[in-house]
Amino acid sequence: MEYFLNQIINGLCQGAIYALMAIGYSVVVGVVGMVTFTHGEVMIMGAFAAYYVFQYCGTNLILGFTVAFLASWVMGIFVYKVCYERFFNSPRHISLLCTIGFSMLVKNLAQIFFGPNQIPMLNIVHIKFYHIGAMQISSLQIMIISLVVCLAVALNYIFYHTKFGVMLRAVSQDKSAAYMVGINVKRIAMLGNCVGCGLGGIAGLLICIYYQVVQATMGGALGMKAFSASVLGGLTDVRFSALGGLCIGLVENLGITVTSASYRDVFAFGFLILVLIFKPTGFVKKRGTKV
Amino acid sequence: MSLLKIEDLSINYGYISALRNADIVVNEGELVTLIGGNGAGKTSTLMGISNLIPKAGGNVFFKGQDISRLSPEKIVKMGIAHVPEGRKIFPDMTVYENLVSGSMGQPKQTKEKFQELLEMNYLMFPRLKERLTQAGGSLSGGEQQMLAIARGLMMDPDLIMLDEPSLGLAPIIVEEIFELLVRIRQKGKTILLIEQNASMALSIADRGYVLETGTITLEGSGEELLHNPAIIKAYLGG
Amino acid sequence: MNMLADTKKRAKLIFDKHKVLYSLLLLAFLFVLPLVNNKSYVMGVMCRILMYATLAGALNIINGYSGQTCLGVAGFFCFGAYTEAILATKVGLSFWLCIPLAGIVTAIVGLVVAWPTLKMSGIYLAIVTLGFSEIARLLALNATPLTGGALGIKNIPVPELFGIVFKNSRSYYYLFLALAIVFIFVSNRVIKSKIGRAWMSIREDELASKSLGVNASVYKAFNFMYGAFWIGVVGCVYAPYVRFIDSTYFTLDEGWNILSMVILGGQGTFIGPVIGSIIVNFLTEVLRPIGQWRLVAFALLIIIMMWYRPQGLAGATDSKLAGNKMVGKLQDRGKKHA
Amino acid sequence: MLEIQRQPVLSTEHICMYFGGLHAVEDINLEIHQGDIYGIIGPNGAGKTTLFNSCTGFNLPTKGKVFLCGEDITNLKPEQIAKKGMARTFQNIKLFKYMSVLDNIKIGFHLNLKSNLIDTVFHTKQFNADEAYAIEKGKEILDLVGLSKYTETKAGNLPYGVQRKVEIARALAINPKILLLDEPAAGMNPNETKELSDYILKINALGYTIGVIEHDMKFVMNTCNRIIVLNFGQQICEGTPDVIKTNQNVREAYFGKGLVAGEAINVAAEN
Amino acid sequence: NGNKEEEAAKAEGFKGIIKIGVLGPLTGTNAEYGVGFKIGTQMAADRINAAGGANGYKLILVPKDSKGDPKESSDLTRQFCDDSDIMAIIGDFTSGCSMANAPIVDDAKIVQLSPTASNPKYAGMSDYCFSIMGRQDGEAPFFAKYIISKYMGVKKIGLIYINSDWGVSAADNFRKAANEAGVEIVTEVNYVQDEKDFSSLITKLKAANPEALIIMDQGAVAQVINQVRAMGWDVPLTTLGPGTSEQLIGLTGANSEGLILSTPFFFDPQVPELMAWKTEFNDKAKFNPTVHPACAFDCVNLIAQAINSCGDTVTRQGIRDNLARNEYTGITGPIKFNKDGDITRAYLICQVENGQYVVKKGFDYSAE
Ligand SMILES: Nc1ncnc2c1ncn2[C@@H]1O[C@H](COP(=O)(O)OP(=O)(O)OP(=O)(O)O)[C@@H](O)[C@H]1O
Ligand SMILES: Nc1ncnc2c1ncn2[C@@H]1O[C@H](COP(=O)(O)OP(=O)(O)OP(=O)(O)O)[C@@H](O)[C@H]1O
Ligand SMILES: CC(C)C[C@H](N)C(=O)O
Ligand SMILES: [Mg+2]
Ligand SMILES: [Mg+2]
Repeated sequence: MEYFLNQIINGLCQGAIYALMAIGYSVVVGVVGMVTFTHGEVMIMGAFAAYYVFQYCGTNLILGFTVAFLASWVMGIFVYKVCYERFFNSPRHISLLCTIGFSMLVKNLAQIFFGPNQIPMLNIVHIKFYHIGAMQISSLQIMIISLVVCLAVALNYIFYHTKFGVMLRAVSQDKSAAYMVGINVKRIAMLGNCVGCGLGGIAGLLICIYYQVVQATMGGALGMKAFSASVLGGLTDVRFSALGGLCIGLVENLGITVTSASYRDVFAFGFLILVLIFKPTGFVKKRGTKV
Repeated sequence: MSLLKIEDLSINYGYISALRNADIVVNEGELVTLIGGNGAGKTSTLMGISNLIPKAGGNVFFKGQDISRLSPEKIVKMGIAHVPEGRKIFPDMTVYENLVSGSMGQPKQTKEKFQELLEMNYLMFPRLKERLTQAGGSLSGGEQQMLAIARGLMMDPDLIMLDEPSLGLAPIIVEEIFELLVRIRQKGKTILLIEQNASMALSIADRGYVLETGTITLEGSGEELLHNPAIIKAYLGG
Repeated sequence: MNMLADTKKRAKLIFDKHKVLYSLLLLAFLFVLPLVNNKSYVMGVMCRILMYATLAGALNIINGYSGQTCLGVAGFFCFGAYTEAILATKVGLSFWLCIPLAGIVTAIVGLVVAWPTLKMSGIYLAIVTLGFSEIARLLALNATPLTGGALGIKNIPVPELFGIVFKNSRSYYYLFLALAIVFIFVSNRVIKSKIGRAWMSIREDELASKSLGVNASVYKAFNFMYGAFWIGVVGCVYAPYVRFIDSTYFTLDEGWNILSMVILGGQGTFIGPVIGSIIVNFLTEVLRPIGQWRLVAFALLIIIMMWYRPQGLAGATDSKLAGNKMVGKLQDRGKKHA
Repeated sequence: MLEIQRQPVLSTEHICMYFGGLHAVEDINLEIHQGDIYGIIGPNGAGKTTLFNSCTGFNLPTKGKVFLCGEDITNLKPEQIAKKGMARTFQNIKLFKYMSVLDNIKIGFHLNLKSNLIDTVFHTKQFNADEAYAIEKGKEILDLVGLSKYTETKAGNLPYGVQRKVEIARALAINPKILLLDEPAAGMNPNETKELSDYILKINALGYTIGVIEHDMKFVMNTCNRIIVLNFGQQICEGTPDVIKTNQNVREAYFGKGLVAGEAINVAAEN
Repeated sequence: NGNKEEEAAKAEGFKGIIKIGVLGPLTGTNAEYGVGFKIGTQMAADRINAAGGANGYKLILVPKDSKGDPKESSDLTRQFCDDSDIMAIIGDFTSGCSMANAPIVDDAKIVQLSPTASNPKYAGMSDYCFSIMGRQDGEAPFFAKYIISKYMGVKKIGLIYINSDWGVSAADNFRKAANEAGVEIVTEVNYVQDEKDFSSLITKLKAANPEALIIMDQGAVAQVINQVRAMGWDVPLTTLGPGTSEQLIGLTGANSEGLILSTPFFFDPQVPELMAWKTEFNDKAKFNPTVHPACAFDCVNLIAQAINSCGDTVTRQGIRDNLARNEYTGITGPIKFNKDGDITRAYLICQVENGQYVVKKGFDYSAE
């Protein structure tokens, strides 16, 4: 019993990490209106930046997070310029492939400059353990989960309850119409993309701290999970994306406890596919489609 | 004085020339209409004015200032509302949010002003008021058209450009819209109107321009054009 | 612009006039190539080119002609290859029997993937196929009794035909060549038929084609099956070619690789994927000396392509996928009364 | 013979379409008979398009039944209904913009072509027959409706008015028992509308039954021989143009002062 | 340019040149080992050439990057086979790649001598495939019998291994040996390449509370160790796979204190020439060598010896036959191929003590 509780906690923490990534991801999609395959790389770049800061300026968490955020923000600018800006009114798959190309680019450059090996990220935070009965949970895990909750709530408020939010969503839905109501599409899209990437950077750093390594090739797998999670959440809805992340995390870990970790992604994707079969656009239902 | 001034504007798509050396003037407080067959270049003209497509040549002046190279949203902020062909409402946003988005053009707009405009629109299109929380995309064709117009009015612009506003609307609504246009004009706003229903348009217009395959062939007061045999034959289905 | 179009037309005319002749010449050349140069390395590269040309072509049937986004090509490939490997090693079935079987098995898998996903579209379909690809790989990795699990399947017997043993890459060259020819011949006919038209109509506007009585679901599913079938067949030839397969052959990167060929070459034409395959494999070889930078260069190439020629080198310009300027406006005109 | 005459081509029984609380279509019974040009008018959001969609299977009616020549087609899918012989056009043009006009028509023939995979791969007689049929018949239709000069042009590059016609021609290709048009004249100037009207009469003369939604009164009054008026999803009036014109409710709900519909209704009212 | 090199070599007084292909993952996850190959082999070649070459011929190495990808590896192998100057191939690093190449080298009748492929099935695949890593079914029994039951004296252990060709066969062989040695595997879990989160696996292992934990992998050992400790579980750890990798200690810091592992060979501080070798390697590579580059180093010497015993006509076949026949003692110990083409090694027990690997001399069971 307690064993299962522990496993559920593991699931939640893993899920929280996916959620963290998914939030950044769906901010990007929710504003730019195009999906991306670079998110994983962007996150890792943030982590690397922070790593070097820790190397030379000592391990100061606040500093680390700001740097990660900024670094990924800058990455965001590049992504935006290369993959989005000029593809606003051309078919989606084009910018999609552009992001695939870009992620290849970043990943390999990273391998060249940071080397292919794992780089230790030891004792950035000294982890405390809290015991609730038989279950144990670490300070870091609590930190991640709470961050997820805060972000989800805050962002959701911005998106759905402020004028600014209307602006953001307008851009993602119809760019030329957005122009016609006087929205500076390019700037908003860029802004949204960069914020999303920035959040990604923070996620990346947290993840690397959590796993205690950073590696150039880490991004791909993580990005894929972020993608799946936010697809579960209907791509543009922050809350549901976070939820999606949690679900995937839970399902994976529970699946693993009954079988073996080799099946991890089978559970993740299997769950995703199942959900999509019954709700073809994820947890949220698409409105406004009519013959 | 002339509020909007277009000097030999030309627009090409690839090697299709949609508009050639058009000169159009719209004076303060006027209601000017562009008429012409399908593919004459009307929509392209409006797109050119709000700089949503590149110009092959020519300049556009608004309030005496050259806006030819200004980015679209700046143009809107200067006070030009564009109610586009094909509605272009935001399908996944509720009717209300669509209306809110209309006021993006006027960041400085006060709450009161906003409310006032809302009321004005509700009065004009009670149907929208019933549908406030429905997704724009699920509205009926006509309702969408109403929403598009309402959105354009939300920023109460100095110049409003409408591209076939009566499209797909019931006669009764069309009437109301034309009445609305007259009222708006009386409030001292300026209007640039594209209509397929040329007789209606010309009957309320101060002046009109006739476009044929990308060139302006005729220009005159609404009255003149309305009684110009050529026009009657070509556009009024006489 | 205008002139370019004209010259293109003229070239096409000239080609069409002597289509058969040129095709025959090309075939003849391909046929004698090994006699001229039979270094097993060169032959190896040629095999890869032909093989990927077919794979990309099959993927293009799905992505390019019916406009569904399938990122799961590696998964189908995996099924095809393993089917052959298992039948040949465990059942001792003859390679030549395996070909149709592998194709059919993969086609069925294609159906299984396609059926539930019919309701989905665009990016949702994409992620599902992508997920499928990973699942396929992991099943291969974990279904140890059948697939040998992580140890893979070794010493896959090589096919024989009238005493000729397909051992070295040179003999496989002919096998892959034949496969590619058959594929292009058949698919070309299918595309130029009722079926092909139905696929393309779905690509251009699904609702409209439904209103005309095209049973979109069935045709989409069939499209998946058809593409999957050929991918499976290629896999079936691939297995004995490498003699040893395990799950690491069918990663997502493999999928990206094939996809990038389709994209670079161009969707919605037959020549496109072939060109794509040639370019990618050729670059893979010539850029080898620069090591890691090769992938960088490759990534850059993809981006540049998307920037300046989104429909690929030889892609169909007359399609929704081709993202040329005309699209924007003309869609507006459609939406006009939306 | 008489029997056939009496049986309507398309008929609905108490059909309802609700979206959540909203009653888009409420208990409509319409009967479209062989040879009719049947007009459906009504204020915006009255439920006209929704009615069409429920008849053609694009959304399932909440209540009620739809019959095509006496056959119940209520819960069939669009493609199945098309197969039964009901064709439609859309409120927004849905042409295959990048295909030539002829190819558009060819797809219209989809249902009439019988060749299967084997045939296509081995180019059997069946296949050749089909292809020949498609091209020949397609050309024929284009001649019939006078679009032959556009045979090879890409549909998307055609003038708007012509695109409408092509869409209708394509619908004819499935050789329907009835043809439903949703606002075909929208965005056309009076002349083009006139042409369209003639065009539709011409098609009707060929023996096609037609149902049409339109807001252009002149068009409706001159083209249709029966008209139904919807408002808030309900039928408020049904009958010949003259009946409609003189109906008070309709005037209030729809024509308004008659500035727009203007001469259409008055002119007719006189004679 | 082959001729130019030939001329140059002749000018230096060699009979001619002999080229040897070197395959290794110079990039990718195993790059550390691949680079090690490149440097280790070059060191050997330099020494041999300095000493007048192999059988009077100058050895020229042609290193290529296989990325640890079987397809890539096969292409490069084909390239080598076509090049008539190449007389033998050293590589590839992983069993996976080496096995993928087996049919090709078998077809071209050229030696593929892998320094590290330890999969028991590998060498048997062809007469031309050799390996000097020692087979897992050699190391695993040692591990079970001596390290687990004798040295650590535990009976209940948990096993966590990577689900790769190497990991699986390692685990299989370990299981066999384990129940011979009467060691009980209370739970075993596995995971696939690129796994990052081991928490639920560790929870699983912990639930069965074993007396010791065995980790079988190269890449992820460090992460497993870290996460085990991060969950506040201080179980004795042992690992099979990474060898005495300095990187491991770097990645785990204090967490790996007390980690026990077996290695066929150890850079013994007491042996000066080994230390010299180590420092030379470090100068070139900027990181400390594991056993693997040392094996690569020996491979070159093995080939050279085979060339020597070829007499005046050096052929691929000749090299193969002599290689199979000869005996040799390299820095990693004595090497004599069995008929499959691989060797049985003697192993040492190492333990991490305050950030250093130390051999547990007293427990040198390998002597037995
Ligand atoms: N994106 C485009 N690509 C190519 N040609 C275009 C494009 N947009 C418009 N055209 C052409 O430019 C000409 C003018 O188009 P425009 O839409 O301005 O005409 P219009 O007067 O608005 O017609 P309508 O009454 O249908 O709105 C037409 O011939 C049209 O075919
Ligand atoms: N998918 C939907 N979800 C919610 N409401 C809908 C949906 N589709 C239509 N409606 C509502 O049903 C009513 C009828 O819509 P419909 O499109 O049939 O009107 P219409 O008669 O075609 O009007 P128009 O002449 O403007 O096209 C409208 O008020 C519309 O808002
Ligand atoms: C552990 C590494 C040296 C490689 C391993 N021996 C293998 O055969 O794959
Ligand atoms: Mg227009
Ligand atoms: Mg409608």
